[in-house]
Amino acid sequence: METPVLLIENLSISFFAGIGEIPAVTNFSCRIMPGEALGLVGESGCGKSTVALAIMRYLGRGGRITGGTIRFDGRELTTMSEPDLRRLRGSELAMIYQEPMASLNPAMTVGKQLMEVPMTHGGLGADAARTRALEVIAAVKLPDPARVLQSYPHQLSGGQQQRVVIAMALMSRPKLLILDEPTTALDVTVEAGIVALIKELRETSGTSLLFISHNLGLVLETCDQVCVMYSGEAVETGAVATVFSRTRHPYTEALFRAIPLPGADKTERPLKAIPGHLPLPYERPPGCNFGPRCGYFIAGRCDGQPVPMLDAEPAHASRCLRLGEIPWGEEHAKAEQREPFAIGDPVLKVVSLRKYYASAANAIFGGGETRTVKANESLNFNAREAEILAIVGESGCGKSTLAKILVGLETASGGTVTLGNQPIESTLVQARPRETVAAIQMVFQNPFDTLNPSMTIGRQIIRALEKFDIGANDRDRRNRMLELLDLVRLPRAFEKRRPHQLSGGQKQRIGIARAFAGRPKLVIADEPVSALDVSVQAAVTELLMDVQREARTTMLFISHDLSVVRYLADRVVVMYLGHIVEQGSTQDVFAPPYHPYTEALLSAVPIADPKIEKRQIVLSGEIPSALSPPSGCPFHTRCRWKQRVPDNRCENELPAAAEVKQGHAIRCHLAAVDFAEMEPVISSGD
Amino acid sequence: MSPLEIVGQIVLRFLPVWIGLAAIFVPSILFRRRLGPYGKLMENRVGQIGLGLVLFWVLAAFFADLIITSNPLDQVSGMKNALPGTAIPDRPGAFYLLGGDNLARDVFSRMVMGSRTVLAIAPAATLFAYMAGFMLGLPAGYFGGRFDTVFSFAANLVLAFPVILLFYLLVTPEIRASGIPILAAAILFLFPIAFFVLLIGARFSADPHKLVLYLGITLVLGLWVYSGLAFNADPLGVFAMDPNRLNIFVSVVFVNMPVVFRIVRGLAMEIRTRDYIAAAQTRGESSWYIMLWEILPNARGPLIVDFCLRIGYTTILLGTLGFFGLGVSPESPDWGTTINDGRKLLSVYPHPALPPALALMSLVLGLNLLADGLREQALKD
Amino acid sequence: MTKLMLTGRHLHPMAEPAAESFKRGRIGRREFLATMAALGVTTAGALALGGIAARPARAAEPKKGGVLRVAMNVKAFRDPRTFDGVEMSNIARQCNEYLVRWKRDFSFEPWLLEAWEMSDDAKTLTMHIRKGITWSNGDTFNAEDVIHNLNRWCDASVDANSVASRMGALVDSGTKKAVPGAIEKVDDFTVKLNLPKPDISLIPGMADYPAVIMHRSYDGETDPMKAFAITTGACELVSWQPQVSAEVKRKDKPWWKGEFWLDGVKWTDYSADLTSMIAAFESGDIDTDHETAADSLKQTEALGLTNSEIATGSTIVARFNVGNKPYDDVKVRQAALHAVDNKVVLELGLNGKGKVADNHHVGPMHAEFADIGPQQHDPAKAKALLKDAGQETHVYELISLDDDWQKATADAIAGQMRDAGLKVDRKIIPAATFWNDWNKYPFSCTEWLGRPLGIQVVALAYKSGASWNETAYSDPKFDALLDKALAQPDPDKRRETMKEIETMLRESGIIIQPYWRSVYRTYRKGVMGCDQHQALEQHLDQAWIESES
Amino acid sequence: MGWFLLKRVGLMLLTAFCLTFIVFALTNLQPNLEKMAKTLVNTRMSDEEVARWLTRYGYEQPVLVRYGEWLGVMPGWTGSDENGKPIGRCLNPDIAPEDAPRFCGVLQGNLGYSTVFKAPVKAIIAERLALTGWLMLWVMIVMVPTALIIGVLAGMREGSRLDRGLSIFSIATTATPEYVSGVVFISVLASSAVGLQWFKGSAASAMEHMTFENFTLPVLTMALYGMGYIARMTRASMAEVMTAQFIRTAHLKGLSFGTVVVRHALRNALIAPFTVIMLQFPWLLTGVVIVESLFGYKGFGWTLVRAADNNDIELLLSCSLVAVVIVLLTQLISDIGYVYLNPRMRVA
Repeated sequence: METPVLLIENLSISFFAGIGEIPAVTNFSCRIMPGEALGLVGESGCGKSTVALAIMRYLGRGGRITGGTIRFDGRELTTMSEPDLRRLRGSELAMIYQEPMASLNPAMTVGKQLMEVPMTHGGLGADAARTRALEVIAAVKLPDPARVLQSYPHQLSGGQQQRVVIAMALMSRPKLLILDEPTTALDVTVEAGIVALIKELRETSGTSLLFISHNLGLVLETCDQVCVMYSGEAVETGAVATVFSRTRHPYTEALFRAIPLPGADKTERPLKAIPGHLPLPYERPPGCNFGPRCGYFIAGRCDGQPVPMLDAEPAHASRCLRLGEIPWGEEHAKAEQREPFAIGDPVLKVVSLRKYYASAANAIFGGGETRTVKANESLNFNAREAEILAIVGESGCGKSTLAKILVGLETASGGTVTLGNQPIESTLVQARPRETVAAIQMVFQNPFDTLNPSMTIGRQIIRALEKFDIGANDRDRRNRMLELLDLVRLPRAFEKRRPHQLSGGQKQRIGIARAFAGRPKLVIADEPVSALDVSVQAAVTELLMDVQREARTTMLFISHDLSVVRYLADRVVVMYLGHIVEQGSTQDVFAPPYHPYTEALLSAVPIADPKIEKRQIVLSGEIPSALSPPSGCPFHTRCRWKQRVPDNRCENELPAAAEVKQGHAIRCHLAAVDFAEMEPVISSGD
Repeated sequence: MSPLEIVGQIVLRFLPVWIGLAAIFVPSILFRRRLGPYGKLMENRVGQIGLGLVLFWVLAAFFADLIITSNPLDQVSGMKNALPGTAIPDRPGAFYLLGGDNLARDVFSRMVMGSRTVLAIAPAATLFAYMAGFMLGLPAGYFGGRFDTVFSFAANLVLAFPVILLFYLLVTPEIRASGIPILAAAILFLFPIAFFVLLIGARFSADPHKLVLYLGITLVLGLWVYSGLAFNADPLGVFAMDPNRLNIFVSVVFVNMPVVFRIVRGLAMEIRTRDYIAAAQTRGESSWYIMLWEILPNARGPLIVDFCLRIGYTTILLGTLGFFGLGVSPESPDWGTTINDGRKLLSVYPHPALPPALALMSLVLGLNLLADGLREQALKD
Repeated sequence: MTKLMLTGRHLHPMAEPAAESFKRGRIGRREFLATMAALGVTTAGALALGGIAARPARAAEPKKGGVLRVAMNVKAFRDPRTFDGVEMSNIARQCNEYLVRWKRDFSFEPWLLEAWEMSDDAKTLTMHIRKGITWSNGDTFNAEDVIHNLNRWCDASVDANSVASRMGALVDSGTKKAVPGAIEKVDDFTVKLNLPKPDISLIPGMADYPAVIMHRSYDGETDPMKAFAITTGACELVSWQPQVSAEVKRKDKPWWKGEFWLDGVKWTDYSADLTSMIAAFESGDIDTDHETAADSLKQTEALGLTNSEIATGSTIVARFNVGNKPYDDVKVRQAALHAVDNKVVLELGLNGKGKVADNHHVGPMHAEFADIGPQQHDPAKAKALLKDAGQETHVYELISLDDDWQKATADAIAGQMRDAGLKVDRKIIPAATFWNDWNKYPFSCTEWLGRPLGIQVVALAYKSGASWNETAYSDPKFDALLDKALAQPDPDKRRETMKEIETMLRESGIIIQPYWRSVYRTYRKGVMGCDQHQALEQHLDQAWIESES
Repeated sequence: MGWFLLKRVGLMLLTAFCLTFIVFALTNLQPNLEKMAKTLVNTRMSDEEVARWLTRYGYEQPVLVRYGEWLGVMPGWTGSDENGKPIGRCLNPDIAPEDAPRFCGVLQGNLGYSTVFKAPVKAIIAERLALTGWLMLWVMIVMVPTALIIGVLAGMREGSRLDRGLSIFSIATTATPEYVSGVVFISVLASSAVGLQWFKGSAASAMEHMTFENFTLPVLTMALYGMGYIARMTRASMAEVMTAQFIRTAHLKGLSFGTVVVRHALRNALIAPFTVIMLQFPWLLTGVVIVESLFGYKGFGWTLVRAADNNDIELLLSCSLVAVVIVLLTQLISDIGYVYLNPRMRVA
């Protein structure tokens, strides 16, 4: 039998700090065979990265391996000497992490950083190292390798940087490549490109992978084996297809219920959040760690003794005592269905909205010249009462600018925005009447930033009530505040807490409570769940929807995550470089005909369902800078359909938004025949 | 007296300080888990030592009357440059623990009393500089634009001045005669009042009853103190400022102001990009509310650290003034002046100069360590 | 036989009574010598008359060579008649000279003058100019030069001409120039001064530091290199950089007076900072200094340096300006006088380096000094006086310079007053600013240099309306007494008047004058002949370097 | 770049203009003029004499006119002295009054005449600045490398015993002002009281020839006070860089600790201290005043004190000009240097 590239057995890792020992990982085992890719999945704080760093033997101060073995290619790593380790690191064992920018030395050219690897390990001379670097750069599909070598990291885009990091890891043809959330910081379309690259490299080089991610869909796309971690333990391992289709651990199952798979529907099959939260390392419950959050928990049994890994079937193990008793895969969410919901008249009308910024060309050596950033260009759309309108697009598409204009943090350069009957496009929030201010509120993206860290929760909500003129006196307002806490399902005791005592999801709930405090007509939710863990995402998404329904509030849901959008939105607006390229009802937008950009976006979204089949469309090139947008159709630089349009019209002429169907408009030069040829990106395998 | 006896006596004289330190530290350490950021400081050795040193001098200043053995201005014939531990003639059992200075005054008592002067001026001047820094730096950072350009230019202008020249120009009796310090004081001392008025105004704008009540209290108290400090015209005579001290005070505030301005401005620029500021804006909060209630409390970490450092810096600065003979007042026991007086005879009589020098060093060191501890704690969060 | 008079005339009639007073101990040695000089008696004659043994000759044989490095404030050069510090003169005097030198033993030595004589009525002063002195440009030094200088000195219209006040009777108060006909050229080497009224202070005045004799072509040039292009002295000026340093070197040509031992002198400015001067001594950067503060003596001794001491008539007064309330009330002033124990002020303020004084600005070094006993130290009375005046809550604000010993003295006075239960605040004004209002402060300390005659200072400082009267004290009776005293050349007779003057002055309570200072100069071993002078003059023609440091 | 420099130079001129005007206004306050007259002529001058003197020497003109004269945009005053000789701002004994220029201010390259030093300001500034330049040079030579080494060693392993020790040392040096450390150094290392006469307590002789003996203490005093700050900045920067991900990358490339520190951490860690070091120059100016006064070294700082003490107007103006130029120039160098050190700031 082949030697596994990596064999971890009963690994335990603890951190030692002022408070004492904190066990981060307990009894973790896994195995990677040559050429195999293992996905390590779990929510933040479950110990995935700790495992990765333990393999590299780079746990930092205070971190220590307290038990178990790590065998790399037959060699024991836990006891290996520092010089031996150094010889291993970077040559046979390489690692890539989340933020490419931070992983590269900002003060060194890419070339030098790459060349360092073979020069340290292979004993190569500078010239040979450079040649090798050029090879690898070409292998990771970076254009103009010579120029890349001379660049500093900041001169490359995020996607290019990550390719450089991958190249650096591949310089010495490692046996095992550890990827720690390599695409989290990237846009979806860029992520798709990297994922494709990883797959390809795996095939060509035969390197084994340890792929760490919280995204089940990504793991499905890239790995053969998967290991689900929960609270420092592996809870379910097996081949990806097996684990994903025949889930045998309540936690894994709960995870799948919490993510909006194509089959989910907000009325009929709402998402189901996992109750409770991840226990802190030193507060783990006895017995099964997942016990307190598990629907199948039986007191006295599940919390009786430590749970071992049990085989569910060959090569598929699960850490669940009731493995054989649970009716796996059964639908049991019927009771929680929501009533279908009527949508009212338009509340918000946006007509030809434009926003230009003047921007200095260069902060330090910049001359007097300024350039214009066209953040929004002739936006037209309506939003109706009680409707959820999703605005979709990648970074730099102008969705945040739009939000700022709506809430009055910016004024429009042209066009009109009408709320009810009131034009609001040129009134800053300070100048708006209180009712208008209360009528348009916002839920922010970053839960850690949305609350004032030095004010109590209660005070912050009361302040909003004060500003919205709600409640006659302090007592009234306090009562209303407590009601709002009830509304967002937080205990009333949170009134006295400060933000740092709350988890991300809880903070986001407060943000929702605050936004809805003044009974707004329109709430803008700017990626409200993208920074949250999967299980929390579901809870917050559901909460947001409930609150919105109850108040019949119109919601603009800004997101780049199409799965959430498909699940949540009634209608979708797709933006690219300041333009609306497509809008229509959710069904219409998610089905052909697509705008070519929408098509690519849909394809880029990883879906954690082995039954779904997806056409792979990888966009070439980078998102152009808003400072120098392309002429003509903004998408033409990356469009795969471009050659179908004659006369270089795409390059020269901005297409008009044309209705392909009642309420479904696409801004594209493609002819109706071309549209008709388009096939669905996602199709169910059955 | 033998050296040991002297040390013993001194330790004994500081008894109120020891009791005070114990009263503060023991509960602080016992209940540190419940005391929030302050409690966390107690887990940091450096911060603890720093706080201890600072508190030592704060308590020494507070209990100075109990600690001193002689009046710091009393000159006793025969005690000129007396060595440490010399008995006072005609006062059996009384000693100059650290000897006498060039004017036969008790070095020990002067050092202890000096802590009062230092701790009265340095923190207060720093505080005033902060008030002014807030009032100018917050809008400059928050709004940016022309306001920022003008004030940043002014701040850089003051910073481009060599500090010593500035003091030579500001602390001379000629300037005092010209009335410029009074005018400057009149403007500078308005900042705290404006600060509190805006603070309260922004907070209670929705509640007229409270607004009027709190504003009224602030204005009455503020203007009362103001009349005393800036114009020496307190009708009740509680607050008064010697013109020389006022002059130095104003100058020290003036020198510190632009630095604080820049720090506050930088922090405001950073914090204004936070979502909670945007949230406040979308609530329609007034700019001053956002600056004073949303930005300022969240800038407090670096500001407190800088505040500690700045007190130390101001203490050194006051000493520098003493060094150039521009000091507080001639007989004042403040450390800068005593060091400067004592250094002239240093090579034969080190005892008058060294205690205040060590005192100054230890206080500044304490403030620096405290700041360091605070910074480390802030980084850990 | 000893030649008694400088000129050929017979002994001045006032000389013998003065000698008698001296022998009876009624006047001190130096006062006696000053009086004798004023009358034109030779030093030898004065010694003989007073029955004083002449000083033994130098013990060691001087050595030639070496540059003497002196620590001294180097002030900017200006027209010598406007000098306001002896430091300037100490550079100038190595190049140009004086008509008369006031020696360290308080006697007056004819210098550029060969002799002078005072008429019996003290109204005519005949000056005989030394022959055989040539200016460095070849001109002969003669009456023309002396008259040129006398006229310049007497020009009171020039701002800050401080010699004018020393020329007393020679100056016409109307025209502010010399009295017409007063300066009479008898021949090329004789000048006669015809005074409208008797004045016995002219010769001491001509020995004073601003009275440097400049060439007849000198016209107020302020560039020192140009001003000292033509000189009579032993040295020529090499450089004079204010605040930094100054340097002279011995001329190649022989000096009329004989030997000048040093190759040159270099003065370096160490500002007023005592520490840097001590450090300079320690570093071996300097050989001697201008003046050593009493407080530093111990340090210099610790360094193994030698200190030369001389008692002087220099003093400090804490004076009230009666134009300011409540100091118009004599009780308030007297309260302060009674509160202060001058002995303690001397101890704390000057490290005991001086003599206790009695609050009337005339001392035992003055010929006409009348001992009226010490100031009564009575804190209880001080308090009572203040209560009487209804000023119990009054806070005295005592102003002083930031100069070390002056500040310490003021602090000591304040301390004494506080001990007596009076309330005192101290205020310090930097030297540069102090003089802006020096004669207007309500209560402040002022330094007064010693003058040979007691009446000189009193008349200068306390006469109604006198420009240096900083007390604003004005009493016709006191003025009358002053006039009376000024017209009495005989110190014995003057003493009676002085007794009244002193008593009145003290009772008026306008000054606390705690002590008479002794002044010190420090020099390293191996440097000879740079003893301190009572007026801080540097007579470096007597100095030589025995061994290099 | 050109535009940027132009803007900065413009800003410098504007700052210098405002600053000198403030200095001018303050030094020309009536009591200051009176003080100056008394130091120049005679301390016990009467008020009338002072007034007469001020009028004669052109000090009684409106401040704006006189500032204009100094700038060189107003014709210099003329008058006659007590002897009737023509005198004036632009007159010079070497040139006949008729031939003298009408304007003689900064714009004409004339910085004026120092009343204290009795010499042209330009010459004084040049001489004294050169002396201070030497002092600063040596301070920098001693201070910067020491501080950087301390900072790097401390920040390399944050929280280690070495770090603690060095940090406390740096804090202690910043907490000891120059007038304390200088005094202690003199008494311990230079005075006969302690006996260790290793160095000289006076740097006056260093003006002519610098030696190890006479220059060590002033340099040490200044360097020590400034060192702590730079060391702490370097430490913070180093510690921050050491936690950066790219350091982890470098480690995991298999590089040794030393290589990681030298090749990857150091350059990034030194970017921030560079700014600090440049901004130390203006600070040195203040330190220089204390140290020069303390050690009797007659450089720029000492000149400044002399000038301020005596209200030497034109010298003070030039001193502040020098200060402005130094401050803004170091800021400029710091900005430009930052960009060159930090590739991230460079234009792609």
